[in-house]
Amino acid sequence: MLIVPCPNCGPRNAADLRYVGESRPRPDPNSASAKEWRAYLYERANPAGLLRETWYCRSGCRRYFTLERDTVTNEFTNPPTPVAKLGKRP
Amino acid sequence: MVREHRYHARPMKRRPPRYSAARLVSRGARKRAWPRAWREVPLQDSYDVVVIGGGVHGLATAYYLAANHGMTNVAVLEKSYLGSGGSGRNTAILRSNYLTPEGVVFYDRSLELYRTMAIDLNMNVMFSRRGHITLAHSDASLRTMHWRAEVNKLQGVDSSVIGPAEIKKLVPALDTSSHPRYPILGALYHPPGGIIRHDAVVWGYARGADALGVEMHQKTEVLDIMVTGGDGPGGKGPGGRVTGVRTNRGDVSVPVVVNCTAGWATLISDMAGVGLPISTRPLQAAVTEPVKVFLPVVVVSGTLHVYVSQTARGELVFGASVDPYNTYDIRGSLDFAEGTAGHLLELMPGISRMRLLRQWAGLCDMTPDYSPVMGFTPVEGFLCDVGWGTYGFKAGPVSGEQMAEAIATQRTPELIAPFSLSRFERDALVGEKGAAAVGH
Amino acid sequence: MLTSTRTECGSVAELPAFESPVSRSFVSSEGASTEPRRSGAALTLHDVSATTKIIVRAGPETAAHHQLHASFGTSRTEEGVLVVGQRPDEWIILGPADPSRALVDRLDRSGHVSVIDHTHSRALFRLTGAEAASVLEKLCSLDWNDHMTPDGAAVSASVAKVTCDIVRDDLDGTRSYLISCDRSYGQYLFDAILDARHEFGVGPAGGPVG
Amino acid sequence: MTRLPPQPGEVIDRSRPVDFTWNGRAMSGFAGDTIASALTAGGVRVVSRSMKYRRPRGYMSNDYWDPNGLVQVGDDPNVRSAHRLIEPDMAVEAQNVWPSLEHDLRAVTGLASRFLTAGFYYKTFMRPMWLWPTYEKVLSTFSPGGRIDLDTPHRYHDKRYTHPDVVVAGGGPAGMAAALAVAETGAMVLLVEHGHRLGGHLLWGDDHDRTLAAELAAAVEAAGVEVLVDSTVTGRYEDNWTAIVQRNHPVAVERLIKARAKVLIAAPGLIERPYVFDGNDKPGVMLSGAVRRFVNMHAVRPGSTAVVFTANSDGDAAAADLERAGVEVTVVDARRGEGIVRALGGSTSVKGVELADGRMLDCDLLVTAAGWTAPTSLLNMSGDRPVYDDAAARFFPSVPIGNVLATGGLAGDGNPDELIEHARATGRLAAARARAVSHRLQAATARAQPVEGEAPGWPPDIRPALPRDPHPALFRSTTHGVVDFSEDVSSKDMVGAAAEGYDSVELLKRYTTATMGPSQGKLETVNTVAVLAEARGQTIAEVGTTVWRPPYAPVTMGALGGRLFEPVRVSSVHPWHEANGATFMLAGQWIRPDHYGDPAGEVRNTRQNVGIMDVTPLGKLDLRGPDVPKLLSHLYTNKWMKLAVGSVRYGIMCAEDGVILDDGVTGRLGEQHYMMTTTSSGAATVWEWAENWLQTEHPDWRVHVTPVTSGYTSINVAGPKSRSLMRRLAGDVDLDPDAFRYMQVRTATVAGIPDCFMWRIGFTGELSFELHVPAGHGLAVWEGLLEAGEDLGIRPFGVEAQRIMRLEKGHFIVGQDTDGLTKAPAVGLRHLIKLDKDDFAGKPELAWALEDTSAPVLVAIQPTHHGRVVPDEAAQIVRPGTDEIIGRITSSRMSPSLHRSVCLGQVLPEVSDPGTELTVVMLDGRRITARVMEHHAHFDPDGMRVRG
Repeated sequence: MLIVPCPNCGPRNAADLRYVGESRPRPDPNSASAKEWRAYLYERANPAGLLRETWYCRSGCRRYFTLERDTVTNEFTNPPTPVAKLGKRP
Repeated sequence: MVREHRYHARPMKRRPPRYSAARLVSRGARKRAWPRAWREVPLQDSYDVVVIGGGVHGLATAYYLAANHGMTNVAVLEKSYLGSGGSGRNTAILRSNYLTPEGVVFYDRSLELYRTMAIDLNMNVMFSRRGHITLAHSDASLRTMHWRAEVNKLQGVDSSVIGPAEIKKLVPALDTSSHPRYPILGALYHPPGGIIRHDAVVWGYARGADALGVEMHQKTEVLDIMVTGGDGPGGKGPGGRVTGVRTNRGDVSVPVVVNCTAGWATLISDMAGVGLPISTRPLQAAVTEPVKVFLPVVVVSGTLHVYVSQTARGELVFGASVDPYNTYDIRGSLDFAEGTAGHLLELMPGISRMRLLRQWAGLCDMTPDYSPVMGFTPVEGFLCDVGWGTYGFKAGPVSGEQMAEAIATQRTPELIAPFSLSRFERDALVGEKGAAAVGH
Repeated sequence: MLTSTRTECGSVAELPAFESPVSRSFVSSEGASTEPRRSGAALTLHDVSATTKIIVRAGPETAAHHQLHASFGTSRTEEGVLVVGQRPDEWIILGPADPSRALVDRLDRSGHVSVIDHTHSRALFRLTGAEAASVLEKLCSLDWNDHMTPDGAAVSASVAKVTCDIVRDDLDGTRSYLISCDRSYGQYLFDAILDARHEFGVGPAGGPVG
Repeated sequence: MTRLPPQPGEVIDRSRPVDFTWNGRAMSGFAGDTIASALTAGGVRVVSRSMKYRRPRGYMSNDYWDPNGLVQVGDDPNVRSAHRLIEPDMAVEAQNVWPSLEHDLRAVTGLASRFLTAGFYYKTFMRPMWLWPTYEKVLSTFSPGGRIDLDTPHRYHDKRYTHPDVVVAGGGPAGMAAALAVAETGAMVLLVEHGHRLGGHLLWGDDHDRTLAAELAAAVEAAGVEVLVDSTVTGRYEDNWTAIVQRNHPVAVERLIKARAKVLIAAPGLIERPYVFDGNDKPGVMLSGAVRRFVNMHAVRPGSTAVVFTANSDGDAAAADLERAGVEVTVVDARRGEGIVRALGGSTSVKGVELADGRMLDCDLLVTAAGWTAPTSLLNMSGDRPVYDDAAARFFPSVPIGNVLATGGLAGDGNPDELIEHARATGRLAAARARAVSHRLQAATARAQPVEGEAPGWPPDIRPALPRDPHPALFRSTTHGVVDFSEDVSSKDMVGAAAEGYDSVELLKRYTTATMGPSQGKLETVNTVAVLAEARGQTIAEVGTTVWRPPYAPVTMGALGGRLFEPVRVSSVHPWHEANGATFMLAGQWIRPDHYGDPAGEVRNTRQNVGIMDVTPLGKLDLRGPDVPKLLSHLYTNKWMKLAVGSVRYGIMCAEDGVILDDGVTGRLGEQHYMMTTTSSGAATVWEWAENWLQTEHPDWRVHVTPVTSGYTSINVAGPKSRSLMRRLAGDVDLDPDAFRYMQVRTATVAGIPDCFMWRIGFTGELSFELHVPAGHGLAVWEGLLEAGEDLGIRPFGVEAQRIMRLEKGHFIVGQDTDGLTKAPAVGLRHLIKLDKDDFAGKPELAWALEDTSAPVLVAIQPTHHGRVVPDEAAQIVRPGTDEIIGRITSSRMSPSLHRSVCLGQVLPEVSDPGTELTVVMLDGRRITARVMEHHAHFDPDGMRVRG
């Protein structure tokens, strides 16, 4: 099971958190065009590589936070390398 | 603006031997080997159509281009081996008992193509129309089952809701007692559903397309799509026009490129500058060791996120819903094995001594409304048949048929009109949303 | 008439008995302490749901935040009351009613500070014994070794698939954990812990397996 | 009898005979015997039939992976008989034989084997289509497995999490030495051995081997290593989440251990590889390890005249062991260029062998020692892609993985000292790396003990590499033989399949099913690759190998899922419901009373007298702080900035796409104190939704959100006599209609319980008071209400009665009357969408939705001439005379108050005008007519009762 580096609790099992998804800025609701708003709702960069994403520490500190993860290796890059990831590469 | 393009058919070089019991015997007696099911040929420098992805969708598209529209100057490019993606990793369940009329009609056409596939493709794909039940454990899910059954009936699809006694008769292994946690209150019974040999479907389409002159290129990875005149960087993106593809085996000049990939749909579309509403998630499955056949139908529980069938060899093949976070890593998880086994035991306590033999995962491209993205895109000559979530295999034949029609006629066929990419911008989402989270 | 719902620190002496969320509970009187009855057995599980539990929420800009003086993930005892840094900017006060309320009364409530009596919202159990960590290991994925969860550590985690707040609060050098969950899960969780404890050969409240 | 006199290394206890049965026949062995050794000692040679051609099969590898050794033991199918120990009265049977092991009638397929090449079924049975189901049934009788008993009771399984520094997979010499080295550093180590005792291949070795095994095992025990035998590391998952199945747990049938290993050491040893030649599946053809285990561990003589084909020292040792056991042995040495071509003899036993030089030798035992397969599964699961070494003729790990280290046979060869030293170095490295991980873990974890100093660096791998002994590349002889024994796939099948284009490993595997059987490639993968390489004229390295997927060894469903946690929730009143005849329903995790025997009666009583309902699952969020109105305005579509203290208001919440998320009322209890209610199923979602806005978009808003759902027992007191009842119990509140009006809230002492609050709302459409009582006193108040209201005709009512009453009143339920596409304007509450607010969730979509004239809308519907006909919920509404769907019934009940059926439904706007006639398709296909009603409320549309 993936370990997610919660900035408050420390490393936690992914099952302790809820994956919120790709972090996207919210357009101004009063000026956004339909195209912009729906891009916010539906369009996803979905990269094979670094992805900025939001997690919610549901079983722990109950805080939302964003992290950067490589979606190919599942390594988190920011904040600094979480501990158990150290083993991943030589 | 529709550009003129002259399509031409490649002359047939050979007629492969047909498969039959008689030929099995005669070849066996004469110790004659069977020829290749599909040829290995050099990659040409131009085609009329390039299909990216050698799975069921891509191969079916190529096959129907040739078979229905006489377009045979077509190449299918596959970065690994044929059927290496979702086509070879799914749990091979077929059904058409969807919730929306557009979904039902679409998948029913697929089921019909599957029904006659063994004869049409001259390859036994072993479609076992054994029936399919979706269990309801709560009032709310029973209501949804009724809803689906009613919509199905109005579209002429055989579905009905059955009660616990009838369920027990169909599947004695199910615990239909007043179970403390997940009582079985009823089920949606869909007799035409069943399972099939998924690899054989891939090989059947490949062999069929090859016989008509289509080329299959394995280990051929698309590195870029050449687009000119578009709004985006490098002339890509909306308003542009496809001119070719770059592969690890050289460049190919081609006016029409079809994205038939799963798991990599975003990455391929990005090459043309077309954004998609897709998040990629792994979907896991597992198989047990074989035991004597005891499970005669496909059993699904949406509440428990599990679906299971037993192959003719006696293995249970089962799966769950997609993994909880986006990733392109498909190594599989223990959580899946634990959770799914636990839920299966809730349904069938008698299988605790069966052994899980192997687990695996494939990638699924999830869209916001659990419906695909099909047809033309803002880049001329770039078409998509993607976003199939967890149900792409079921739709393979009809998707190929319809995409071929779209390419050949330059018009969007009515059957796939609801699935256009532009629906997201118009917020005209398909109503499978919310009903098909685990819709196997 | 129309103020807060709770007389947060009022007296409730004349009330009918506090009903525990656990029908097979062993300690059930209003204002009970978190101290279990002594039992000779190696591994005891006590229902101490009647313990007063008060949540204090106070951001770092408030005086109360600093008065509470237990950082996230730690706890401390003050006059028989446990002050637990349960979440960032959130504490839970556990103990007998009067001293707990007295402790809260001493807080500087200026700024955005909320005090919520959670006594009725949570079930609370105490698991004590040398094997207590082994029992928790069967239900919860956290590391219960001393270096990761020393005495006084406070953590929230899923126990038997229920989100719980857990404080390690050793008694006279014996491992002991206070485990609380939403009241509605109380019976379920109590049974799950009892079941997990089964292999260590003890029954409810340290008696033989029933 | 083939039991030998006592052997120095035997693991059987001759003082404890064990009786069991084999296919109903009485057999006997000793404690410590495997089923395989006891059967072989009893003279049994044929233990199974092959899957396709029904060829008789005997033990080949005599270990867990033996593809021929699967048997049925009681209700346990596919038991590995060379691993499972015999127990008294065990009923062992051959699997998948018809009618018997000795005479399997389906063996006729063997005669047709020339025609039934791999994948033959893809080429036939296509016509006629209607016959396929029959073919399918026949094919399924070839299913190779045992049988399960559907009445197998659910036995107790268990799970455990653990966080060791190091897990060592494999209790052979390397695993033991590695574990010992870890333990010597003071680190916590778990040593897991698949077999029944520590020792690995030393157990069937010579005196010297056994002495070494005993010494290591004793040292391991002395060092306090946690040892699990008869347990298997079945998988290595993300971040070293390591699965271990413990089969010898004292209480549970099996226990799944989930270890978060800081470092995993893979030391599974090597698996002996069969040799491919004609007749290689005849009973009596065995691997060298198989005969050594039989002779040395179980004192069983597996034959009387043996030919030993050997390419390595294990083959030599097997020849020596057999000679010592009195077997006549001829050695055929591959290292001298000698070879075997085919096994001769009948189907039930090998009778001789043809050698490459043309000689024919008689024998009843043909032993091969052709080399090894490195079971790199755990490394594959960690991301390694092993590469083939030509000289050593086996695969080796290629990608260094920081937290998974290989030692023993996986890593190389060498003499025992070299191997032990490599293992010890591996253990030390693992311990050092675990220390580094531990330091970082502690430093990053809030609750952990503080750590001193800088984090230690990542210890480099400075282990000297083990030598790799050269080994002849022996995969296939000049004849074709079986490659996959469990799937009955021959090398000839593979060559044919490759010629047809199935010429990559994965395609070949899928087409022929090779490596897909119970041993999952442990024995046959490398031979498969070798045969394919030969067919394609490539090297093994060029062809590459398949990916070994988890699990390492098959795991029972019971071990994986036998202990499943499924939490349930109950309210404080639950004991009363149980004692008073409630019929329960499950709503999410909540167990709720559906009714108390007569839902219609409960409705009538509530409408006439007074009823009470336990509505505790209603979500309740305590909101405090000066900016609560801002939060409310943001979450709900309507306005909240001016809600007075003492008032409550209804609102709907939408997601950012405008789709209805939840609804409920929120009341203002104090200056900066509000209580929000949500639907029962939406409670958690709304809480997280509110936190999301507060934490991400508006961290400046000062609001504390605290869930208090089960902190209050919520009781709905409804009916015309509810005020009279409340007057008796809540004397401190002025309940006069003018003092406590509809949509107001009061705090109160109820039945002597202080700190309650109650509000006047009316989901049922009756005058009602929703009480919220501190949960520790909820049962007392519930019982107090029943007692005080006895003369008023009070009765409890359940969810079903509530559903009827709300439908009579036309109140919709989110998720039933709305769906995943229903936006707020569609439910008839357009006036609750206030676009003049600056911002709120979903605002742009709702602005557009208000203009949309195509989305379905919610309307009240009544069947016209069939007031007694109750359409089913989900009945479709069609355009008259067609099957075109233009709507559906979402809620439908017989109304006890109106004595007719009443419905809510979604229809297209064009047919939503009051009075429009609709065609409803009943479940039985009948079509009835119904009418769109003017108001959502079928009953008391003006709301006189609720305001009463």
